[in-house]
Amino acid sequence: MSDTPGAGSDVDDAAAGSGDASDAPDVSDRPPIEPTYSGHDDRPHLSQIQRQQTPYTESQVIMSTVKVVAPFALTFGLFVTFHGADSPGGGFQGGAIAAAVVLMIAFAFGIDATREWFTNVVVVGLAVGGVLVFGGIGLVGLVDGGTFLEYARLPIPHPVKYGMEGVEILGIAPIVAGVLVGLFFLLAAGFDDRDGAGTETEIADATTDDATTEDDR
Amino acid sequence: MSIADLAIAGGYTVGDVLLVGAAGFVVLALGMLYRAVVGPTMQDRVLAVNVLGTNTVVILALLGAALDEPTFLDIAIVYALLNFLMAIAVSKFTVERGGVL
Amino acid sequence: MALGSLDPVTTARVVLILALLAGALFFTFVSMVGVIRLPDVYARAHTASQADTLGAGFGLAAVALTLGWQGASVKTAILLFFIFVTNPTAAHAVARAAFEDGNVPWTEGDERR
Amino acid sequence: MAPVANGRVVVPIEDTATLRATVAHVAAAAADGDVSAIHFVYLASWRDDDPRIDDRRTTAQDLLADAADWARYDLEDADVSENGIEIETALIAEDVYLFGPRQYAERLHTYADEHGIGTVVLDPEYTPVGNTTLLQPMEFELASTPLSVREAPVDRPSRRERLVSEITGPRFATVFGGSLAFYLVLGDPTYPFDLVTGVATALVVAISLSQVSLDHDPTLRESPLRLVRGLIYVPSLLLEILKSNVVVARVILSPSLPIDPTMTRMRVLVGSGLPVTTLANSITLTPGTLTVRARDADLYVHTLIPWAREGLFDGGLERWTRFVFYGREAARLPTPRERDDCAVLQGPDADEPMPFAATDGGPELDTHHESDEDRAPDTAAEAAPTAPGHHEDGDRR
Repeated sequence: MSDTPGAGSDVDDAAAGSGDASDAPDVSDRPPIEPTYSGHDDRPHLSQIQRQQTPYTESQVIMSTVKVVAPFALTFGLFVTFHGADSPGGGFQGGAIAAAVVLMIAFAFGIDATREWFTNVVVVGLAVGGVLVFGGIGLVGLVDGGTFLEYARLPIPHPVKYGMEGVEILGIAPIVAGVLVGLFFLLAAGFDDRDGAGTETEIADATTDDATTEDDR
Repeated sequence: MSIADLAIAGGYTVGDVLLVGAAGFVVLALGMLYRAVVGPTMQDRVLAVNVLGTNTVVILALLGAALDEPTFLDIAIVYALLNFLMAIAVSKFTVERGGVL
Repeated sequence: MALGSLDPVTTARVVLILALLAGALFFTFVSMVGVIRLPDVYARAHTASQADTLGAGFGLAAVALTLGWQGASVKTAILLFFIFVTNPTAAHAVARAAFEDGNVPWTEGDERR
Repeated sequence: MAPVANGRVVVPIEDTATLRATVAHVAAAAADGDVSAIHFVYLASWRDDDPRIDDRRTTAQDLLADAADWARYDLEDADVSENGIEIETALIAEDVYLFGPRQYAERLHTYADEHGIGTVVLDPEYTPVGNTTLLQPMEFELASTPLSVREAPVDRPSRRERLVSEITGPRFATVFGGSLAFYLVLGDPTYPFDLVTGVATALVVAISLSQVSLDHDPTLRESPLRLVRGLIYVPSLLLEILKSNVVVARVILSPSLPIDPTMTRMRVLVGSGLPVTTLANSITLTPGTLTVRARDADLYVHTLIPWAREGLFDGGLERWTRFVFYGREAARLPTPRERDDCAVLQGPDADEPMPFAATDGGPELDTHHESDEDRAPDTAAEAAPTAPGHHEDGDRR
């Protein structure tokens, strides 16, 4: 959900705490702070204010674990991408693992923070770039008088091996990663058929458009 | 010769023993499936499926060692990654039914 | 070729593999019994995060010992590390979700099972 | 900038790309006569009894001095006599570990009260402890204080520049090195193809994740030490796990199932982020105890049997965690029981009530979702005026 208040915070906190102000006893178990006034008696101190509601905040434990795991998982995803020939793997699988890393970060940090980090430009760029590379490599053979994706006509040493690797690594993997993340963002944006909900769904709409563009291709 | 092909008793190899161990894990997984089906809460099911996933990882690793297929371990790593992803994703989804994604 | 005719190092290795496998099966069995028997999701999460992690640890150690000193056993070690890092976090995530759902932990004398 | 309430502002600062522009903005407001006092504060994310934090303290004080100097320059450039405008700096919150937005907001508010300040000006890039997700919840928490909050209308650098500014130096090198090492462990270090693709992979990983994965710049002295102490910790943790697993296995397999599950609370003395995660996961891995929640410095731990509860309150794991992250001299501390930092939350000898935040209709789970739906519109209405820029997470299904 793009309209989560405080989605993605530092600390595991009162999550179900969207209780009414009248029954918000969770205020009392906060660590007390010593009120030190210097002539501001007209203003209540923070500790005396009944909190209206508490935003859902992410679990610090999950966030830190994901922080540790994510680089290794992404490295593994790229390893799988690069080693399609001699082990189970390849562009599709590697791209899916890389996308899973983004999803993991999204679940740990909240969707808003993830979107700020992994912007729509990157999502679309991955998918479009992958398609362009795929098409480009494929068209070389066609231009040279052969058939589409005829690796043997590529002007590089070991054209069949490196041509196929290039399509796998630079073509299929980014397409899969980009489309998976785009679809996830699209699902996370949800659907809102209420009237006048536009302000809340601006980000959601923006991504919906982007993701739709990808899907149309 | 890998140690998995080593005969230890009655013509059975270490690999055979590992296969039997993997079968044992499958039987135990069936027991856990009970909790995944019965619940009663969503979290119970997530937990049971998470335990099942860990079991699956071990089964994959045992099969990889017994059948001398080291590539099974790559699959096991991916499975472990997805298992973790599943647990945090579904458990978060159960809070306010995905309203806090 | 019987076990007794092998060199002592290999014998010790085979015995260790069998012991680790037995330990893995035992702790996974404990985990299964716990998941079925214990009264509520918090108590079940204990066995899920602990007995099962230890069972998986033993199982993967047996696999690493079987594979010996090669690239694949490095992957087993990575898998082992990964499971030891992520399993408690997954159990925490599930328990936290239950807590946020307002699920009160079962205590002694509580009828709800 | 809109005129501030009483012309006295507090600016929490941190080393960001937009700090200079934020200072310039505040100084310009001061030159216009809208602001009469500027207080730059640095909220310490460490505790002053951690060993070897002198470097970080010095860095913070240098940054504070820089900010004050910048403000003075800007005032001089604007030909305003600085005498009329009070510029102060302070390094605060060294006596506690700050865990989250609420504690940051509380500390800021306490400081503001002490100095008669009514307005907070936030640097839009302000992300204390390097956490990318803290600013919005912090604005939310501040909105519930009487302080008025302004975000400096600073032109943010474009996304690309921000990334580059954040991933320079040690963090990049650490993630790059770690990723490359992991890749070569997976592959074959003697195979040229693996070396080339490994470097490419490490570049991708470092560019995309170095600012996600690391909160602080690793230092050459402290980080390897932590790694070594962590390696010392692992075998002892494994032994502990094995020992208590046997105890718990006996309990689970015994026909009478002699369990006594209880929720407990323990206030821990470790820093936020990785230290508290290490501790929470160690507690969870040790059979009989399960971390249900890490809320600020409080860990809510579910214990299965009294034996495990006693072990928890003896604080062995907390000591180990302090040893790993802060060194041997920091490990010596009283047990949670001696500090009176633990409580039992259930059962006949409960010390405190359960901290269920949602107490609507008591702890009946099954009604929870319905009550959520009922409540959502009200809270949305309440939230709107107090939390600008934030929306209720009401059900949208």
